[in-house]
Amino acid sequence: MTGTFVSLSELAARVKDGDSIALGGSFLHRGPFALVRELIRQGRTDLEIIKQSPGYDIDALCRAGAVGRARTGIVAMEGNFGLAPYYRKAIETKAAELEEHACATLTAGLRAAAFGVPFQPVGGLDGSALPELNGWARIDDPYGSGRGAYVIPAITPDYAIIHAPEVSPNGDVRVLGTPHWDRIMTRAAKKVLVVAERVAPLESFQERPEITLVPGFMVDAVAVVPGGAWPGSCFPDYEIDYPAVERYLTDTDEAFAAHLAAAPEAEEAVRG
Amino acid sequence: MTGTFVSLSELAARVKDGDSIALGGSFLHRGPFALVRELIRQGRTDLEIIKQSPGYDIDALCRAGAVGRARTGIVAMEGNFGLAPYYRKAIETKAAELEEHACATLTAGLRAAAFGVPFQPVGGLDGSALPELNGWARIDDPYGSGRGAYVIPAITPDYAIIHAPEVSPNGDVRVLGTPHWDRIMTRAAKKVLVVAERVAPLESFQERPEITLVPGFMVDAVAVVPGGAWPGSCFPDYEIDYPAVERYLTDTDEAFAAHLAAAPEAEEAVRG
Amino acid sequence: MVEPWSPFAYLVTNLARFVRPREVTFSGVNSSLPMLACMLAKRAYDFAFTYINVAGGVDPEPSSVPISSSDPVLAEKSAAIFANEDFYDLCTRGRMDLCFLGAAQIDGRGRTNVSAIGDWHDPKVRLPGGGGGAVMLPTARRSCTWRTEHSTRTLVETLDFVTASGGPAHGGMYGVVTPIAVFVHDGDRLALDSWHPDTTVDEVVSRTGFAVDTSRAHPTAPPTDAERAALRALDPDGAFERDTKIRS
Amino acid sequence: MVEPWSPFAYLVTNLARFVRPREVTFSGVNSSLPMLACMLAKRAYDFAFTYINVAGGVDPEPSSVPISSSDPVLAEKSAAIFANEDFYDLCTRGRMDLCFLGAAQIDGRGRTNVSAIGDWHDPKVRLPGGGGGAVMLPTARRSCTWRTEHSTRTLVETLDFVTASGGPAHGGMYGVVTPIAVFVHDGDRLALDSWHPDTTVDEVVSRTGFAVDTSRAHPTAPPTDAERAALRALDPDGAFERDTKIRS
Repeated sequence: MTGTFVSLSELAARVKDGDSIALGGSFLHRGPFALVRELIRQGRTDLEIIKQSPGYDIDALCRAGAVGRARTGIVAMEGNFGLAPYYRKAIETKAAELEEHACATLTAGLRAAAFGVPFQPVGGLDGSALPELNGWARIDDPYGSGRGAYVIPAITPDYAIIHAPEVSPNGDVRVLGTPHWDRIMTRAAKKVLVVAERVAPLESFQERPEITLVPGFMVDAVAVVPGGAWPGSCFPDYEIDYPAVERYLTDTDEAFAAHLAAAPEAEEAVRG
Repeated sequence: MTGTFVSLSELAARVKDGDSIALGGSFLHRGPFALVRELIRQGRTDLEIIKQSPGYDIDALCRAGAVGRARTGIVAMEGNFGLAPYYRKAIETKAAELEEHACATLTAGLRAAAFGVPFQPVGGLDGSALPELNGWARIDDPYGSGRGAYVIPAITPDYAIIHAPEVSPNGDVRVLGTPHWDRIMTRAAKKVLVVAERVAPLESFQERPEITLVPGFMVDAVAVVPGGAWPGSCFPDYEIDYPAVERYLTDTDEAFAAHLAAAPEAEEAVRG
Repeated sequence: MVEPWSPFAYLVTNLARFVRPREVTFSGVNSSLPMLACMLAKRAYDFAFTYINVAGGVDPEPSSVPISSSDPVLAEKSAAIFANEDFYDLCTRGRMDLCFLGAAQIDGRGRTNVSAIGDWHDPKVRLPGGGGGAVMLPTARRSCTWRTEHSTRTLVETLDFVTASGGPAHGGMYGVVTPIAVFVHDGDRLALDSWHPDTTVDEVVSRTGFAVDTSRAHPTAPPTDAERAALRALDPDGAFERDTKIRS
Repeated sequence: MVEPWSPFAYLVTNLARFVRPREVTFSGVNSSLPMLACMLAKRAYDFAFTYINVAGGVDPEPSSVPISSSDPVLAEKSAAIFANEDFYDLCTRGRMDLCFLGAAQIDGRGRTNVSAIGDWHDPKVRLPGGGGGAVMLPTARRSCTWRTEHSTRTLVETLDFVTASGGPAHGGMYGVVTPIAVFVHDGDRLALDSWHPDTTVDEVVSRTGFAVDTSRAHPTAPPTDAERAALRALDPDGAFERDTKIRS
């Protein structure tokens, strides 16, 4: 089987207004940020964002008015940047709806989808107001242990979108360092889209198949975008570009436009 | 932290009569067979064996009268050897009790333990007689999808015992090729014991930490036993020794004794 | 003169014919014939499909054909290790197109017994157990099984125990291959799809323990040159053929 | 003359002092001070413990100290990647000894609000959310948090929203560190354990929004030479100290 390689704009075009998208990475690390910016350029609206720890991605999407609903565990720019300002404003003004999770309850919902079951028990939550807020049911152990557990309904994103340093020519995806939540996202979603730094030889995957996070047959399409996780990091290739994040946070339309124009994929985006 | 390295006999001595042990590998592949044989040499009895697809291991333990209970999905010698004869006899004569699972229901029980929840929903089982046989409860989706799922009670082995080609000096465990069910077993069990072909330099683990299956801090103790998965395979080091399996199957006490004496660890076992 | 179509070759070839383009097909433990069928399909058919197996392999290029269908050689040249938890989850969430699953007894509805001959609690023969069956048969889009013996002991009216059954979407095994026949599920029951050209419909019916609709059956299409060549390449000295204990 | 004990150094050092020998200790996202505390404990204390973090690192040897507490550098020289699903599961099954978890508001029972200031449905300030808190606080053996502001806005009588609370085993946060005080849970409520030598019990009490038992409190033991040296090595040019916006 050969992987389906498309341009970034074609990759973004697969996501429609109103779709739910699980975004890989965590905060400023290895997020599919080029794809996020391309969704903004294409004017997507009413997206449902599913991610345990989004930051720059959900903030930029909120800034562009692209978010209808957020299902998240913790949202921040991280580092020294604090709260994600446009996300915060979108929630406070009710421009976007929030389903507040603990990271592990979002994972539980994704696990239910990945495991093909309607609900997934999760540990903890004792005394938290989140179950009542979200209407999560508590189920007693039918086996008489006297214990129970809250169960989270299945969360099935329309797309899992992840950024990876390397794909094979067949679309196999390799990630180095932590996979963050990318593994469970790719198993829970209906379809998987990948933005990759580069195509690496098939032989390098065959030598260490244990590292492959997503086999190619599970991947719908790949766009190769060097630097695509900018202004975040992509281990082992590059670190966070903190000055760029700071410029992004300048609260003017011009600054946001300049930020989008300065992105590594901007040239291709103009072409596409 | 430094790993705890012990002799095979000391490793086996940690397992007591009546303990439940999850055994890694599958059929004749990468099973902790040296440890299994050492349990036999030490005369252990009334063990509960937890494994989706045991074969030689549970058969040998049944042959020695060491098994009180089996929780399994499929039991066979595999290859051209067919059924596991001493296991079969132990169940038919009620010398050992069987809790028959599908492989995935056993995994579900291990997942419940690994996730810290009392029960785990599992897909399928529709129309199977296994739920009624085992008293598994079906829970309707509290979120009104109209779907339901059988839930499996948590399965928490006293020990997960796995065989690996390589451990680091700190007890980190690396497996190449499929991990079979070893990952979930090591997360579900109270303690983890490892039999390894060899100690590899820490640096080799640090170079590719993504491959490490079990970090050292989760491992209770390691015994280094070259060839310890014999007569099974240990990828990438050696393949199945089919003639040895055939000799094992010779139905005399002498053949069994000769088999135990011919094992790679037998010399150490005599010493120990 | 046409080369005879041995029971072994008939089994492997007709299992392979259930493989479809672009699908995900799985073979598991204790499944030498499906393993050979998947490898045959890769060689003989002019379409792409994804072959995953219990050794973690994804479209592997094994350097040899192993006796054990879970042998690590089945992950050689694989670009990923798609291990047990992963392929089970793939199946239960509805993404597995075709599963090969073992059976000792099969009934007319396509349900299987792999647990015990006789009473489960007091078995005459304790069988291996169903492995993936009880979870995969209801959740895979299609499942197929095989028996090396076509008899009223293996194809039965009443199972001694229902290890695995169909799910909400379908009634059980989609396909069953024996040394003399191929059955396909019609949504309600297993129907005879085709019979080995060297046998007859009557023989198939008389050796089948459950009532079987034969109205749409036809002689099995003979092996193509590509199928014959592929099987010869996989089993050049006939070792698998000899090892497969067939009662035909 | 004794070097002054800065609020920043006080926070990091006293967080580090919650680390115990042979235990598994975790630091997560948005947690620069706990990250520094764990690294300080590794350098300053003469005992072994397992440090795991949200970057997947297990006892890493980072070549630099990152601004982001989830930076990949925190997995450098790690012999394993112990990723998100793994460390959450470790916690929920009861094997996590010490978790550092963020908080905006903390009440006297050790519960936290990280969700919203004001009504959750009509917030004055939408906060980041609790991340691991609601699941980890009840299931970890001990959890600790910190605030860079010690005031009746942060240490409150009544939370605006209960993001995370204690489980069956304990009542909430085991330890809380501020720029001027250390609280430890007595099983029922947070009690004052010690106060910064440059402040007074009265000041701590007056700046704390919940009623607090001070009967067993004492001045915080000054930093040891090893603790000072470790922090100096981790933050040689004071960048973290400057970046930490402390209201003391």
